[in-house]
Amino acid sequence: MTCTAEGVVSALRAAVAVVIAHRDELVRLDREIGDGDHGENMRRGFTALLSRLDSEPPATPGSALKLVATTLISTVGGAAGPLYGTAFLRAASAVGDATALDGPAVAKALRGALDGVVARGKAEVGDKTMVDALTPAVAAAEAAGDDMVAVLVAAADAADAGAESTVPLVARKGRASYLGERSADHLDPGARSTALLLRAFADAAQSDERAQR
Amino acid sequence: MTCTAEGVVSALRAAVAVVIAHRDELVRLDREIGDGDHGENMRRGFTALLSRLDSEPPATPGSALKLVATTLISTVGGAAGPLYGTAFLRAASAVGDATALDGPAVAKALRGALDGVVARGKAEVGDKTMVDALTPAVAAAEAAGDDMVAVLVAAADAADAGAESTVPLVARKGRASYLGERSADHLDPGARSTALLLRAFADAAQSDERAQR
Amino acid sequence: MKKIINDPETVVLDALRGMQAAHADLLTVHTDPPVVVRADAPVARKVAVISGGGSGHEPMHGGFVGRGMLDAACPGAVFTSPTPDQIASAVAKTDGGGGALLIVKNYTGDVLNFETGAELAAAEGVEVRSVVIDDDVAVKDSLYTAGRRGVGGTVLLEKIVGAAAERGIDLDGCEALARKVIGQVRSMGLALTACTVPHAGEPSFTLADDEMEIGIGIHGEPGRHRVKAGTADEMVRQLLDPIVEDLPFESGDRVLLFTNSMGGSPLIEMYLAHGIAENLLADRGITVERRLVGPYVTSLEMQGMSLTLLKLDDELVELWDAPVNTAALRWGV
Amino acid sequence: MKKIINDPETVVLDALRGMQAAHADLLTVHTDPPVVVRADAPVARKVAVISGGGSGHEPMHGGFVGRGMLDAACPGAVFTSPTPDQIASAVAKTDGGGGALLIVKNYTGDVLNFETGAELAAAEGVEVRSVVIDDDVAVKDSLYTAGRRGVGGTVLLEKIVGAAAERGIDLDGCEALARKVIGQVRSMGLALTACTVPHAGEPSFTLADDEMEIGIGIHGEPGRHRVKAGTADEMVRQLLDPIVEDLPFESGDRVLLFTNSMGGSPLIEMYLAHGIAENLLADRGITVERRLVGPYVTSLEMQGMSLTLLKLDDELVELWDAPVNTAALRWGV
Ligand SMILES: Nc1ncnc2c1ncn2[C@@H]1O[C@H](COP(=O)(O)OP(=O)(O)O)[C@@H](O)[C@H]1O
Ligand SMILES: Nc1ncnc2c1ncn2[C@@H]1O[C@H](COP(=O)(O)OP(=O)(O)O)[C@@H](O)[C@H]1O
Ligand SMILES: [Mg+2]
Ligand SMILES: [Mg+2]
Ligand SMILES: [Mg+2]
Ligand SMILES: [Mg+2]
Repeated sequence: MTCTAEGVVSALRAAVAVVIAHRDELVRLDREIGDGDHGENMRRGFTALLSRLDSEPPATPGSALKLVATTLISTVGGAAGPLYGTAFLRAASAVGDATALDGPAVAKALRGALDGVVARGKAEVGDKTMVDALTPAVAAAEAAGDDMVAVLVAAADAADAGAESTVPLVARKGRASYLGERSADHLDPGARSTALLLRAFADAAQSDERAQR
Repeated sequence: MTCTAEGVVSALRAAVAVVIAHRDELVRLDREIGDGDHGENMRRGFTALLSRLDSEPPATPGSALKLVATTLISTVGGAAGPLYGTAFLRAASAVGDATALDGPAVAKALRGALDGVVARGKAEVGDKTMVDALTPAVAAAEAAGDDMVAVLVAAADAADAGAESTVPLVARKGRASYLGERSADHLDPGARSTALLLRAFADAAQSDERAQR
Repeated sequence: MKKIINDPETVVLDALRGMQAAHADLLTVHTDPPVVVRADAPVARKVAVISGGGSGHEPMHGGFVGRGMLDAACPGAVFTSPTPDQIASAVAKTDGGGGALLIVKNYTGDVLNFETGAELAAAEGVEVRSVVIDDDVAVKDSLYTAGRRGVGGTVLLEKIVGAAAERGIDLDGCEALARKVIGQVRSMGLALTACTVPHAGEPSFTLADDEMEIGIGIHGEPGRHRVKAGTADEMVRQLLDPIVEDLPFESGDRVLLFTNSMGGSPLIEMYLAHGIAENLLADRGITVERRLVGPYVTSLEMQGMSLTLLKLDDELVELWDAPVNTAALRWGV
Repeated sequence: MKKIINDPETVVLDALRGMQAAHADLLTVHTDPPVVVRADAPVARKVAVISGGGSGHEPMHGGFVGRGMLDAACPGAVFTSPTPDQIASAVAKTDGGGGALLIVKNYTGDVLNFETGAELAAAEGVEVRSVVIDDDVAVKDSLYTAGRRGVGGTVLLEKIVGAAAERGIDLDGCEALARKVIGQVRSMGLALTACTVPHAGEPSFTLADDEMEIGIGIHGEPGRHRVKAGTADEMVRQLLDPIVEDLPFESGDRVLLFTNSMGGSPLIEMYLAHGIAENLLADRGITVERRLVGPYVTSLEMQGMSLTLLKLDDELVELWDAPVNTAALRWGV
């Protein structure tokens, strides 16, 4: 199975729902080691995305991803806005004008996203950021073969584990780093939102696949 | 028995101790229906009085009362400062140059005090102020005969009852009046401090009497 | 109780010393008795405009001492009226031959202490007048009560009378102007939290997490009634309606709108409330010509706000706009 | 959570509307995207000095927009960096041909959003420079962290650079001056209570009644460590010692001392703390030549304070004293 513009859009709609459902959780996580706005920042951005998906339906997977990027950049703010914005911008470049994405294309998009986040934020694995979720996700995606659904599920599973791995870490980037040692024993909100997004994409792809069978 | 300058001073020292001991109670009462400073205002004033009694020992009962008046006026502030100040000033005028006070002289002093408070504050019985304690105290003192100790004990007993009588009242004067109906069911702090002062004077006179027997 | 203080007993003097250090160009702090005096006092022939009251309302009054506003402020203990010797000392330090006008907020303690202070000053041969401001519409006024409190309107009164005195208006003129302002200024406040007087150690009252006190004064005293805390729209309406109806302010009136934080409520909320009040006044056909927004008449760390409306005419607008150079209000200089 | 707001989602826009109503003479508020611009912008040939950041720090930055300080401020959501389109719009509205200097506080979000905003503006042909202020000594600085935060020093930086731009200093000069100020300003803060972000609904942290957080930032985030709250003397020392030792400030230095309330702490406590800090600096032989005391860089209703020291020379003193006409800082005009 491959993923068309329609598939990307339905995955994005699923992501919107997940972000809204987890808004309070992300706020709480960010209150603990940040400034308490991550859930609201993401909700604001993805709510804006929803209305743009309705008013400007994208024609290709790439233009869908670009729409996500520009929307998040102009509505999220904070650290997450430019980081996720750049991630989706690079993902869009990676897929180019393709009308449908197979597994390797999705892996390439994820690789582009990770490169973008690292280029902007300069974080490494272990710094307790979204990079800790995205890095293993990309590796798993690249190892998962040709099936688009399998790639996304592998990425989501790895992102979950990667996010969990941030709990014991002492933050070295972002606002949580101001807490020093006290940032340990908390899940990083950005790593959590990355894992949530990837899970939403994987779930959407799986149910599309089921529907098509 | 009569009361000399020495007797007045020892009664005032007793009053200082009582005010300090009841500071927190008076603060609490004033927090409930006022602004929470009455106990501290009185403590400040009577602590200042203590050091002046040491440095400028008064020669007559009248000059002792005048010292109280000027000290309270310049250190207490709030409503209580000028009211108690005027009370002691008028009490001082009432006793004149007498070197010793008998029962009727004490009653006259108390009458002067009450007149002074009413002249300044324009409160009547039932307005929920110190006037509710002082008015019955004066009446009881005037009816108590010649014995100085009996006069003070009668005044203290009546002031206690008068202070208690303020509990159900709705305040019509002072800061508590801003509360309207909500001022009911609270003891008026100024009435309470008046009763405390008179009790301190009566107790001091009684123990002086015992000591002299 | 957590506060940035050393000792409840020395709070006022300790803060005055900091104020002196911060504003030596504007004012001189005397400590025995405590009086804050404008740096260039006495100003020859000018009416000395003097106010005072309990501390804990900062920047009122010390923050209003300076050219174009107060000649002196007498700070009492926290929430406690100053004593007569402070007032007499303020007059003595600022009288330049033009007499003194005392601006007194209507509280029993303030009125009585200023009365005695004025007598002491008059005995020294200074011509002293007093005006009593009582702008708080939350309090029922009656011959048989302590009457209305002086609250937010005090700032506007001090600014306007201060400007008149600076222009050389004489004591009669300043007194008449003050009475005119008092006659056309009205205020009301609400609290979301109580404050803690340092020497009391505990809050004056407690409010549940969904309650507010309507009609609070500025001394941490409870208000007239307690209601559920609603939206900012509702809060502003609950303050503005009684104010407008009291004077009353009417369609066609020109006003100054003063949106005041009780201290603990942040400026973002004051701007938000101010915007609502401007709209409500516009709906009533009342023209807001001047405004003041911020924490000017506070109750320590109390969260809450008050609104004040002053009816304007050309004379008052001109005096409001006149130069002022104090720690808290500064323009035109 | 009790606040004077209507809806957490519209707080910033609602407050901006009130700000517009209150200060129409000084500034113009645009809402799509949200930008506060000085009323007479663009000023021909002048360098446009632009800042911004999350809301909730009022009066920073909107209160500093006006002659002699900022040309524009970009308010983000509460405690959330503004977005690049706001920054680009601010540049477009204020560029008078002299280019734009962006004053950015060192937070990942601010730095990234301003970076993109600057790229967008440069693409429109405006010469844009950015400086990043990181004056908070509470944060350990290292190549491998987000680095120090920008806090209280931001006000001093904006005032001084704003004065230079107003005098016609060019973009190179303004940028060099900004870097000089950043190099010699240091700050540190503490909190006695937490604040509540409207859309979070609950306090960011909780402190026992005898605890304080040392080394807090301005976003309601917890600080470096938690200690028993002591006297004001101890608190001031806990802030001042690390500041002085960091630069270091030394005997003979001339400084500006800025005693800042985090919002909820009353002015009486700020003056008290300021007096203590002045004494401690005098003990070290450091001369306080200028001062600022009050709530200027706040965290909503948080109780607490910060201290900022800026090393002065004649140039900086003159620029500090230069006229400024904004909602929050006003003198010389
Ligand atoms: N330099 C960085 N690189 C990658 N991710 C980062 C970086 N800094 C912060 N983040 C991520 O951003 C998240 C916080 O986002 P958000 O709360 O929306 O922004 P802010 O910290 O500005 O309030 C963190 O949990 C972290 O995962
Ligand atoms: N007009 C008045 N006449 C007599 N007593 C008064 C009057 N007003 C107030 N009081 C007394 O003063 C007391 C309050 O004193 P205090 O708390 O020291 O002053 P303040 O009210 O200025 O804070 C009241 O409890 C009341 O007994
Ligand atoms: Mg955050
Ligand atoms: Mg009282
Ligand atoms: Mg009082
Ligand atoms: Mg943020």
